Order: sequence, then C-alpha cells, then structure tokens
Amino acid sequence: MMSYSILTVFDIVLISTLLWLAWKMLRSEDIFKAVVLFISFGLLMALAWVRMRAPDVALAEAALGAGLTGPLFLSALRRMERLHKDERRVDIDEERKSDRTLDTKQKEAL
Amino acid sequence: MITLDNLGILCIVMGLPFFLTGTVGLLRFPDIYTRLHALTKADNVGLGLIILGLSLQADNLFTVAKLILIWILVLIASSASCHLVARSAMQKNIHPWVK
Amino acid sequence: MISFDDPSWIVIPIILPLAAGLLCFLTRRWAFAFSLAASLGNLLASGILLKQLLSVGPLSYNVGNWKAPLGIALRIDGPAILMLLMTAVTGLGITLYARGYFSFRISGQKKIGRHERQERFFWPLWMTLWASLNGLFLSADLFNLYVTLELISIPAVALAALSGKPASQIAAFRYLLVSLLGSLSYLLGVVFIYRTYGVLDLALLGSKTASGAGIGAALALMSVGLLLKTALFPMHFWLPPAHANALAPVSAILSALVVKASFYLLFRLWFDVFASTITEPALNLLGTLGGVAIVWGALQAIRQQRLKLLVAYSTVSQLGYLFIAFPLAYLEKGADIWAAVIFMALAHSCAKSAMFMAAGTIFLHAGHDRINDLAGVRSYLPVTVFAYAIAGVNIMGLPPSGGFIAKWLLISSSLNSSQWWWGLIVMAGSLLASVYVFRVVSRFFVIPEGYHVPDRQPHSPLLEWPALVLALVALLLGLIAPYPLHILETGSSLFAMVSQKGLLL
Amino acid sequence: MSYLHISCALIILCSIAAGMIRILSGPTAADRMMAAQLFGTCGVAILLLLAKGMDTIVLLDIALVFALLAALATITFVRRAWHEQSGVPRR
Amino acid sequence: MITNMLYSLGGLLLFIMGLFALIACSHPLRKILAVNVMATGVFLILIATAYKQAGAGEIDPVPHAMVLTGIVVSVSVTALALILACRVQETSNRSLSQQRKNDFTGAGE
Amino acid sequence: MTARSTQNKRKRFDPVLLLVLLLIVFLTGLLVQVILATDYLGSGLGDDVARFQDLSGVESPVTAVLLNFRGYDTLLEVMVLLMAVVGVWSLTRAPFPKKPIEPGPIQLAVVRLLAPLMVLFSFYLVWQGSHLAGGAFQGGAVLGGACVLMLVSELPWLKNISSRFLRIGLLSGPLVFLGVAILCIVLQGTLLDYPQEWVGTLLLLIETACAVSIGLTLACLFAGGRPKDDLSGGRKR
Amino acid sequence: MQDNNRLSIHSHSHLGRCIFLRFLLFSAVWLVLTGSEAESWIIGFPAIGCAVFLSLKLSPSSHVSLSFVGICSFIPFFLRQSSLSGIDVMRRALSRRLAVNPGLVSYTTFLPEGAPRIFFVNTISLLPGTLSADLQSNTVTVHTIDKNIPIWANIQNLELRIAILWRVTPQKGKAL
Repeated sequence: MMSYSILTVFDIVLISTLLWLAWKMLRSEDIFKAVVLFISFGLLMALAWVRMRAPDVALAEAALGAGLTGPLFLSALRRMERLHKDERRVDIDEERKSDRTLDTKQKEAL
Repeated sequence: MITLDNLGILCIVMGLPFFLTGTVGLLRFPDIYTRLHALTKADNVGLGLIILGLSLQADNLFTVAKLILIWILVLIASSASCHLVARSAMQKNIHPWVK
Repeated sequence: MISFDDPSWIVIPIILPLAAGLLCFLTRRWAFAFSLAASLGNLLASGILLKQLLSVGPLSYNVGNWKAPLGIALRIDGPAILMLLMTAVTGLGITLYARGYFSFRISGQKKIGRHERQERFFWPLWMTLWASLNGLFLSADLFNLYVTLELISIPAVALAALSGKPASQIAAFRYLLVSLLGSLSYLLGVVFIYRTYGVLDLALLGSKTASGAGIGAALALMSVGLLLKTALFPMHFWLPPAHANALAPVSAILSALVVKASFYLLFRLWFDVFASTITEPALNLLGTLGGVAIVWGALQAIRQQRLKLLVAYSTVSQLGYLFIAFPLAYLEKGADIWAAVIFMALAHSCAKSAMFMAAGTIFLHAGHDRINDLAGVRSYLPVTVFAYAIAGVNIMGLPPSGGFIAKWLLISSSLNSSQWWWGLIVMAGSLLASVYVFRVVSRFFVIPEGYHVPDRQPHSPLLEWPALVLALVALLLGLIAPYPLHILETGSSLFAMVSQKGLLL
Repeated sequence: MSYLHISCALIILCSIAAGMIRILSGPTAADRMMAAQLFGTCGVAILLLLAKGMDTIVLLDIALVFALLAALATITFVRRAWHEQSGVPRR
Repeated sequence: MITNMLYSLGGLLLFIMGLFALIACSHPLRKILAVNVMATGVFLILIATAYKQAGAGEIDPVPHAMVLTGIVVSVSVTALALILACRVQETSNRSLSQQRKNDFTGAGE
Repeated sequence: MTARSTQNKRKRFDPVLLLVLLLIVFLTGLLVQVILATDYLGSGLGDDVARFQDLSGVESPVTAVLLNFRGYDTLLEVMVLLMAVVGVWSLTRAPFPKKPIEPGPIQLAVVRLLAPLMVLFSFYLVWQGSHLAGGAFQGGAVLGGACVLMLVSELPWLKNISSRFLRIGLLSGPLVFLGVAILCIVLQGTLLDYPQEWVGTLLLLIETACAVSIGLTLACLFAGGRPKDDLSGGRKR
Repeated sequence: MQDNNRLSIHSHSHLGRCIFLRFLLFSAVWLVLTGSEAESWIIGFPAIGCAVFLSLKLSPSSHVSLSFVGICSFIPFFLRQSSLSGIDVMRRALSRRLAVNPGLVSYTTFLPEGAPRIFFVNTISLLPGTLSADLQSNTVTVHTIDKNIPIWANIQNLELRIAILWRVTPQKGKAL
C-alpha cells in the first residue's frame, strides 16, 4: 500500500514537472531555451514511459526524444541563425555553380 | 544485523545528498565554471554510490558488470562534456568569476 | 503463378508502386520505366479487382493471415474500387504528363541542374504517394489508416516543395503543419475509440458503435483532422498557395488525388462505420460549410490574376459540392446521393488534373501564367487549349460530362427532399464556375491585332495529349453513367442495402 | 515493488525539477545546456533505482542508452549551437 | 485507475498546450516544437489506456506498438519540417539579397 | 538580429488569439469530460496477442505486434522514414562547412570510444528485441546516434561517402521487408504470412536490415541534405 | 611522430594486435550486455566485427600497454579522490557564504600525446577542486574552485600515477 501511495506521489511530481516544462517551453521568448527545455522534456517522457510499464517505448524515447531530436533541433537552429549573419555556404555556392556550369555546357553544345 | 542488502540501502541513501547538493551547487554557484564543478563531481559520486548500493543488492555478476559499465560511461560522458563546455567557454572569452 | 481470382491481387496496387518507388530512388536511369510499369500494372490489377468484385461481391483480406481484431484487414467494395480506378487512370495520365514535362524542361537552356533534381526526386515520391493512396482506399483499420495518412502527407509535402521557389516552400511548410495537425487530431480520435472499444477494425467497430460521449468526441476529432486535410471552407487557407506554386504534375496530383483521399476516409467513417453516431446538425453544418466553400471558392477564383491560382481556388469550390451531399444523404432515402458524391469525385479528379496539366503546359511555353497576357495561346497550343476547355465544361457541369450528372443528381435530390436551397447553391456555383472558366478560355481564343505567333517550341506529345485524354474521360463519364452506379451497387453491401431500403438512420 | 527505491527515485526527481530553474534562468546558453546534462545523470540514477524498485531488468538498458547518448546533445551544442561572443559573468 | 486518469489528463493538457502554441506562435521552430508536444500528449493518453498496475494482468502491447510507430514517424516528420523551415529561410534570404530578375508572382516553376 | 530574438512581441489584445484561447478552453473542458467518461477497463487486444504469442516467432509481445500481427503497419512506417529522407534530399544539399572546425583531442577521443560502443549496443538492442524490450527502431535510433556523433565531429571522410552506398543502406530495410512480404505471397499465398518454420529467422533478418536503414535514415536527416555526388553521376546527357 | 614510426616498423603485428585487443574488449562488453546467452553470439560476432571495423576506421593506431600494477594502484586512488571531490563540492555548496575562490592555473604536462594525455585531462575534472578547461598541445588550463587548495601537488601526483599506468618515464624539465 505504501509503495502505491509513493508511486502516486511520483506520478504527480512527474506529470506536473512535465506540464510545467511544456508550458515554459512553449511560452519562452528565447528559442534556444525552448530547445533545451525540449531535450529535458524528452528525458522526463522516457521516465514517464518507464512508469507506465512501457519499456520499449521508453527505450525509443530515450534514444530518439532525449538523444537525437535535441541535436536535430540544435543544428537546425544553427542553420537558421547562420543565415542571418550571411555566412558563406558551400551547398548554396555549389548549387549556383552547378546551375551555371550546366548552363554553359548547354550553350557550348548548341 | 548487517547484510549486503542493508549495506546496499545505506549506500543508496548516502548517494542521495550528493544529487541534492549537485543541484544546490548548480543553483548557487556564481558562474558557468563553478557550476560545472558542481555538476561533474557531486552527481558522479552520487551515481557511484547508488550503483555501489545496487551492486550489493544485485542478483548476479552480469548485472553488476552492467551497472559498472553504465557508471564508466556516465563518467566519460560527463567529464568529457564538462571539459568541452569549459573549453568552448574559454574560447568564447567568458571570464571566470573572481571573488 | 497467381491466378486471376486469387485474393492476393488486392495487395498489388499497394505493393507495386511501393516497389517502384524504392527502385526509382535506387537508380535514376530507369525511374520512368519503373513508374510506367507500375502505373500500367496498377491499372491491370485494378481491372482484375473490379472483375473479382463484380463476380463475388465485396472482398476482405487479412494481411499476414491474422484475423480482424488482432491483424489488419484490407477490404474492397464499390466505392473503394471506384477510387482505385480513378487513381489508376488519373495516375497513369499524370505519369505520362510528368515525363513530357520534365523532358521538355531539361531540354531547355536554363537551370538544368535544378530541373534534373526535380525529376530525380519526383518519381520516388510520386510512386510512394500513389501506393499510400491505394493503401488508404483499401485499408479497414483505423491505425493503419493513420499510417497511410502520414505516408500520404510526407511525400505530398515534399512534392509541393519540389519546385524550390521560396513561395512554394513556404506553402509546403504550412501544408506540412496543417497535415500534421490533421493527423494528430485524427490519431487522438483513434485513441478515444481504442479507449472505448479496444478494437481498431472498421467492420468490428461498425457492428459495435452506438452514440456516446466518447464516440461523439472521437468522431468529431477525426472529422476535424480530415476536414483540415480536405481543405473544407474555413480550413482551406493552405490549399491555394500549396497547389498553385507547385510544379504542374504535382499540382495535378495534389488537387486531383490527395485531397480526395482524406475526403474518402471521412465519407467512409461517417456513413459506413459511425452511421449510427452522426446527427442531423452535424450533417447540416458540413453542408453549410460546403455551400459557403462553393460560392467563396468560385468568387475567389474569378478574382485571380494567375491561371494556376484560379484553378486552385476552383478546387476549393469544387470540394464544396462533395459536402453538400451530406445533409441530403440524411433525408433523401436513396443511393442517388452516394452516386452523386462518387461521380463528383471521379469527374473532378480527371478534369482538375487535366486543367492543371494544361495550365502547366501553357506556363512552360508562355513563361508565365498571368491570365491577361495569355491571349493567343490557341495558336500554338491547340490541343492544350482544347483540353482546358473540355475540362472546364466538366467543372461548369454542362452535359454530358460527369460533373453534369453529379450536379443533376444533387439538384434533383434536393428538390425531392424539399431542401431546395442546396439546389440553388449548386446552380449558383455552376454559374460562377462558368464565369471563371469562360474568362480564361475566351482569353485563349482572342488573338489581338498585330499578334506575333511565337515559334512553336518542339515538345513531346506527352506534354499535351494526357491532359486531353483525361478531360475526355471526364466528359465521357456522363455517357457511361449507369456503369459506375452498377459497380457501386454490386460492390458494396451498404449501397445495396441503401438502394433497396434507403438509409436507416 | 520496493518503496524505498521508489522514494529515492522520487527525491532525485525532485532535484531534477529544482534543477530546471537553472535552465530557465541560466544566463549563458551553456548554463541551460549543462542543466539538461544534469537531467541525464539524474535520469540514469532514477532509472537504475526504478529497475530495482519495479523489478524490471530492462530499465538498465534504458539507462545505458541515456549514458551512451548523454554526450551527444552537449557535443552538438558546443560545436553547432553556441554563438555567444562574450559571456555575461554574473556578479 | 487513478494513475491511468492522471496520465491521460496530463497527456490531454499537453495536447491542448501544443495546439494553442501551434496557433499562437509565429516562429517556425516553435511551431514544430508545439507539434511534437501535441504528439507526445496523444501518445501519453494511448499508453495510459494500456496501463495496468503491477499484478493486475498483462499489459496490452498493441498501443505500445502503435506509439513506437508514432514516435518514429514524428521524429522523421520533425526532421523534415526542420529542414524545410531552414530551407524556407535560406531561399527567401538568398532571393532577397540577390534581387533576382524573375518575378516571384509567376507560379509553378 | 538572431532567430532567438526575432520572436515578435505579442500584442496585448489580439482578438483572434482571445477567440482561439476561448475555443481551446472550451475544447479542454469537453475533452476532459470525455477522458473521465471513457475509462476503459477491458484488456483491449492484449488477450488476443497473448493467445497467439507462441505462433509469432518472438517472445516479446510488442515485437510480435510490430513485426508479425501488424507488420503491415511497420512496413508502411519504414516507408514513411524513407520518404522523409527523400524529401530532405530533394530540398537541399548537405551543408558541409568549407573549413570544418577541427574537433579537439578530447572530442575525438569520445567519438572513437563511444561510436563503436553505440554500434555494438544497437545490435544488442536488435537482439534483445526478440525477447525483451528493444528492436529495430531502438537499435536503429542508437545506431543513428553513433552516426550523428561522427557527423557532429565533422570527420573528413564522411563528406566523401558515396551516394550510392548511402542509398543502398537506406533501402536495405524497406527492400528486405518488402521482399520478404512478397516472398510470403509466393510461398504462403498471403502478404506477410511468414512460414512457421522460418518465422524467427525472418523476423531477425528484417529487424537487422531495418535497424541499419533506420540508423542511416536518422543520420541522413541530421546531415540535412543529399550527399555531394547524388546528382552528378547518373544519366549522360 | 614517434607513434607513426612505430606503426610503420611493426605495421603488421601491430595491426593484428590492435584488432585482437579491440575484439577482446568488445566481446567483453557484449558478454556483459547479453549475459550468458549462447545464441546471442549469432548477432554478436557480426556486431563485434562492425564495432571493430568502425573503431579501426576512427582510430587506426593506438599503442596500448598498460601496467597491471599501475591499474591496481590507480583504481583505489581514483575512487578515493573522486569521492573526496564530491564531498568537497557538497561542503562548498552548502556552506552559508559560498566557499568558492576560483582561479585559473596553467600546467604543462610531460605525458605523451594520445590516450595518456586525454585520460589525464579527463581525470583532472573528477579530482577535488579542479576542472580542465582547455588543452593546447601539452598545456592544460585548469580551473580551480578554490585557489587555496594545493592544486599543483594534486595534479602532479595524478600525472605521476598516469605515467606509471602507461609506463611513461617522466622527462625532466618538461613537467615544470
């Protein structure tokens, strides 16, 4: 009985932390903060799946939610911010170049 | 009566304060470097104690080995990421807090 | 060797494009060959399935030989086979047109790298999209339907963004968010269903459903999700930019097929599975939204200055007709109304794909699609202009087109059920449609004074003829009207029941 | 079910919740990121305790995943997402 | 059944929060985050449906399989959305900075 | 102006937002009621799964559902992943920086140590999937983590991985899965109806192939574009 | 440089030894993971093969020769030091007025490039009161939480122990 009540307290703390995190994540002005909160959100979700006795899902969440989406968001953030600074980008340059070279090739062929 | 199980419980309970103080340190320390101290050291010791306690309670040696593997991995990850963050902070000219 | 009456033919329309999609991604050289083979095979398989259906009635197939509550069932009946055939015919046309389109562009002089990229990724995306469309039409499992919905929306978004222009990418991003929202809403509905009954199979659910808070909310959530994806009136905001800014074959796919898929699922859920849960106010609400969509979409289409946007708004308007049938179905005791909906879907898919193809061809040759500057197109693209005009006949609903049959059925049943206002809206919609169709067609035919006919750029016949053939198919659909009706009646237990006794609600 | 292990896990969970304040208020980006890293270590501890408390040996594997992937986010952060030119030391 | 309820309600609140943020926020990344939160909420309700207390019988694995499928789908969609969002910025930035000749009002390149 | 600060300041009274808020509050109330009303007490499909567990070829019920009972879902879902990659590839090239930042010695050491361990662990998860928690998705995710770790370190040889190699890797899962599915039609007459004597082996094969392709998929999604040589080869013009 | 020479001279035997050692290491990890299931080696061998291949691809040469005695003496040292460091942080975090007085120290190590130096840098972070904040060739920048503790001696002690562990002879003059 004792353990059940402890579990319920655990549930309540976990869920309220999750909700708080989600709220702060969606309302924060700073997008980077939101991403970091999302990473921790993934970690806590893994705990929630564990608590719901779904170890398969927890495993996937630990690897995907906590492990991989964080880097995904971080590098996307970087990619978006870099553009504001007008940094040179290899891929865009190359794309332009490929358009151009093919154009000239075509002209030569004609 | 001291059994392995009780000893394990003792270790686990001893580990808890380290986690709590790790968090306290994270909240109280003045700059990123000192906070890194709090993070890497306190938490790893806490985790180590918990792993020690659980190892004492474990059923077989494979579980113990797995627990130790986990600890080693966490040690590597936390010390390396701590170093990387500190280094990156140094390169970005974030000056340490001085008294 | 699989014989013609083997039940496994039902999976061919899914497996074949799927395999073709994989192979197209693997090798670039043979992409068109694989796609063409899959398109033809798909048509063949659909024909065989039709034959099976007509001889034995509705079929059901357990994937992996696991029976319904545990496994996933595929099912084929009248509406499903008609949608399958529609996709097969339209899809074949689009495949051929896309070949002509890309080879024309790549033979041009500008930005070959970009055009090669577009062609390279078009084929795998299109084939997989096709497979998932077929999967959606055939599936009889709520969660599997969710997966097919996702598998439709990801390639659809990627295709919408394929042109690489900022406008198309912004539209695609919005489209992605909307379709994600739709999928999640649908999934939440499925979760509520599972909470209540613990099953996912449509047939089992159909035998179990009764009204209740859970089911009502679940159906509402699923419907909102699907309506978002179908772009019914207030939720249509994403459709015109996404459809108008895509490449022409992609616009044809999105407008003719993709929106129909979620509509079909909605239709299925409302009248097949949860028929006992739906209420009259809900039907009237959808009918009203449909009516507003007809008028609003048509008015917007009239206002547009660009051909592709006009055609896209026309889609918004035409989708309204599909929903007008809902309140009529509730009162009208007869299968006519279902026939009207299916006819509308079939005719619109052929006509609209033809229209987008024609618009795309005109864009390629003229270099723009500003309607006011398109005078004289007739002189160098006669076939395309003809195709556009015939498709326009369909959109307006003049006899003998399939669109005419559908509208006629709608008006007659609205009069029979003494709900004349729906008929009025249908007629108003047709009038408005004739305005926007004639506005464009008349412009095509006018040759201003001193007009210099440009040199006819050489192009493959694939760029013009698929559109014409599809437009003619839509036109002829009205002449062979009894046949699809026959398929509907034999193919589906529901429709057979309805045509005998009327819908018992 | 061993309530001792679960209550220990609960205490660590509370310490995570408290650590969130640092994510919310941390002046530099690194502060926020390191607090998330703290969540990783604490998460491993909670998982290990729950593995014993709920008698589910699989949870050790989840803890192992946490430990293996813990550094990933931080490394990405250090290499890709940290832009501050000069830090704001708090005094 | 209190656990089931707690988690279901938590999931529902997450869904609602995500929905609100999706409509109210303008930044593309935040929209993507919101969709993720929504998806998590739905999954939480689904898993809570399957939950039974220890000893109260076997847990229904079908929702677990569904959620696994859903998580993987949502990660891949998230990645696509992120790249698309980046791409939107890149192309619009580029075209604005270069001031290309061809008009963007023309549809369907 | 960075993206972090471009977040528009929210207006004080936005009537549309207020309306949305009201609607959402209403929706919340409604759905909470529904949640409270639909407290499902049955066992769902759990009993059916338990009944046929022995025939499924694996001991873990979740894996049995994923790959056997509802294998068709998983087949389509693997395609979803692949389509995400095709979509990303169609959008852009992978943005490799011109001058990659040298990873420091410590980071290099971490990559050297952890990446092989992750690969090992991902295979372990695939193996584990047949009897406990784990499987292709989880294994693939950890494998993807290993790839991401290497990608982040910007190791120079990663830039030169050929597109063909990547495509074959990406397609291995879907192709094997689809191939087995079609083989099942030929052998048993039904899609995905695995022959009883081979079922365990076939599932392990499918899982391994899928794990590899999921790992590569996640890596490609992280890389954020197609490889350099994807469009340069191919058809001669 | 020295490492490369050694590689070219004993290239074959060195590579073989390298593969063998890594194979053993990964096999041990696999054994720990799966327990005593014999069947698991069906997947285990290919998995270990992949891991060894990847590890060779990532770090082609590594010359590992640890001394057994060194390991035996290092583990207790490490455990003791890291628990001391935990207690140290605990004390500082809980003291009413924050007992911190941070500062930076540069330290030049004689440990050779590669594994020993990396190990050294990582271990500094787990010692009481020190944190390695930068590594430029052979100079480690150490951040300390309190300038009053004997950092220099601590680090030197650690360096010597690692030198014993890797059988490195300290080069005079370089350490100071």
